[in-house]
Amino acid sequence: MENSYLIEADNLAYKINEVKLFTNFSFSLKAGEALHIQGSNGSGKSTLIRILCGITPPSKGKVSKKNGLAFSYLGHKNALKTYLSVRDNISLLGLSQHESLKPFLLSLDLSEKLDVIVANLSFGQQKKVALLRIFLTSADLILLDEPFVGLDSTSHDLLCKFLEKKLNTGAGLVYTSHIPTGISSKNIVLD
Amino acid sequence: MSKFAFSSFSDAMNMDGHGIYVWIVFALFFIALSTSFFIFNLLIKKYKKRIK
Amino acid sequence: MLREILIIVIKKFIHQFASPKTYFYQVNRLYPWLLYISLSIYVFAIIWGLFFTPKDFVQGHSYRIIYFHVPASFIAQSLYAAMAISSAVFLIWRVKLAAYLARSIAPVGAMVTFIALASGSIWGIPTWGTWWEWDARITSTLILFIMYLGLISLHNSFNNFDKADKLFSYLSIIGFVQIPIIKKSVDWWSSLHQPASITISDKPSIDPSMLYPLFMAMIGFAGLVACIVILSSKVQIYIREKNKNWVKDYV
Amino acid sequence: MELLLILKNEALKLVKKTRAWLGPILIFILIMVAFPLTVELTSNNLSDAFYPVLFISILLVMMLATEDIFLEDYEDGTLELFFISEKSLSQWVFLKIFMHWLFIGVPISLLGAFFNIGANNDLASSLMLFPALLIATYIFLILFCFGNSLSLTKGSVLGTLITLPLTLPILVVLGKLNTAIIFNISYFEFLILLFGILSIIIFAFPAIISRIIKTHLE
Repeated sequence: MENSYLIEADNLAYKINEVKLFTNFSFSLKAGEALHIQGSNGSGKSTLIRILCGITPPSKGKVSKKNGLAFSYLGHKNALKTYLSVRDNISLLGLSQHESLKPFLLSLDLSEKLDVIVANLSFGQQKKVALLRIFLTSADLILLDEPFVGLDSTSHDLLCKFLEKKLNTGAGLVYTSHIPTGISSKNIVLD
Repeated sequence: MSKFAFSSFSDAMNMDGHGIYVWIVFALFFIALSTSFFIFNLLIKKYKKRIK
Repeated sequence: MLREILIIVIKKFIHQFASPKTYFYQVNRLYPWLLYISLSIYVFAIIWGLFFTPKDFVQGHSYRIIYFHVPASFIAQSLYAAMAISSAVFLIWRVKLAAYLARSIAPVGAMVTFIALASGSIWGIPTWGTWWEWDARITSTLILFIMYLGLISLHNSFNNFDKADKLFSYLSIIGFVQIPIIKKSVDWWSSLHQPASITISDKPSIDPSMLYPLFMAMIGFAGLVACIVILSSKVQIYIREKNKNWVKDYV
Repeated sequence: MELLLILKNEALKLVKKTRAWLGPILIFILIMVAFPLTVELTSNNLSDAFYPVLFISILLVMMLATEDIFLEDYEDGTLELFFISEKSLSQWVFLKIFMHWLFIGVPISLLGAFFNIGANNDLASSLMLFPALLIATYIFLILFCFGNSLSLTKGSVLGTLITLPLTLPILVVLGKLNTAIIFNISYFEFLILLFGILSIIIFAFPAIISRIIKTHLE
């Protein structure tokens, strides 16, 4: 069971209006491995992650996941309700009873901002609230699209440490990022 | 076919009063069909040139 | 298991047969014939209808507009049906050509509906005395025109063609389901609303000597509109398949 | 249970976002109050002009109510999250429309019946009108949701242009209902007809809308 792949893609291709974004893109990710997708803006990094999540069907090729694989995804959009307070957003995401909610709130210094409306938070703070969902996830595959953008150095290190810990416990990680991260991972460049 | 329905050519034009409507509709259809053909042929030329 | 095999076979057959390339070449060969034959039929029918049929007892000569209005409104509705069918084919079997056809029928359908609407209201002047009369058939033609406009503007507002095609197909199928409902409700509404005046029913109960030119006009007009649709589909193919090499070496 | 959780979340969102449901209701009240003022106070023609204005304003208010019903979730990413969690999208659409109906449709039907008493001051016709309004508001809400989901990010003008042809048969039925209520003949058949229409589209349209939203997500 250990060596089986978490997620595998064979010759994926995607084109919009007959313009090819990328072609025959294949990889397979085992437990405890990380994949760092690099590429210039508009090279289809986000689309690739959305294809891996199953949101966007690829034009060619297919994505196969281990059956029963629970995965969590964080895209460019924070999936937060900006007109609601942080507390409401947490309860909307169903995380309010999560036992390790308190420690992460403290380490991300959000604990006294629970009643602030999300719209009034800075971009970085909103990103941290969005990342709460990743910190508290029990999923064994995490897909992140530009997770480090807008994070200050402490949260950056916190996220890296967290992801490293997750990888050691046998989770998989696929992420895109311009900023170099400390996470040791296979690199794939989308030109 | 039955016989020619009008006594003279001029009678055929005004069809005792109703001719005006019939010929307006005739003109409408003629213009609509010919412009459609013209527009689509124009578009075909345009996109053909763009491919060249 | 058999069902999957069947679907795969049908899909392969459809993809092979209905690829834009084969369609394009077939249509190019067929187009001149269709154009000249239907043009001659239509012109012949109009001349026959306008000059060689007896005067109508009730409406006098203004009934001759029937040779324009009835084919137009009939073709307008059948174009919508054709569009809905090709949209369904696109949604079920993912045949790109069906989406091109559906998209190319929309503007032609709007044009045909518009001239049906105009000829219907012009015909209203001598028969009812007003150019716009809430007769059931005129109102449902107007609604059909609005639906065509809705479809075209929906498709134009998305630059990702695949998304635009899918949304276009959903709306045209829902619209198609709506047409009989709208027709019935408008008939129901207008029948009680005003005394049953001379309604231009689909199958006019007029004597056969007037019917033959009508059928010929119908066939001729259908042929002409089919030619316009072919032209419009060629435009769509040039737009959509512009970087395919078979288009390049054809041009 | 799954449904209750979604229902609770939708209710929370709606309660906190007052302009989503209070706005349409206020506009409805505005129209209903403005209507008698524009007609000089001879009460006889006030009543027979009342129903058309009532139905058109319900149409307008339902159009405004569904303006960003899906757009908000689509743009802030919650829709993607929901799509991944493999919960059935059409169930969510059904519940969302139901919540909007509770928050907007029911008060408007109440107000409509209330204003009806003001216009042609007999309680019987208002009581007859109320259930018809309940059903009509739900039908309009579903139809406009369909139109708005099609033109999700392209503004509500396109959505309205698409939905108007679909709402016309309902307006015809409501017009017939109007005469039925005034002359108190065969009112019940129209109510059943409206209910029949509702029972068909209440499940069919959410399934279609969820497929349309999937297309938008792709």
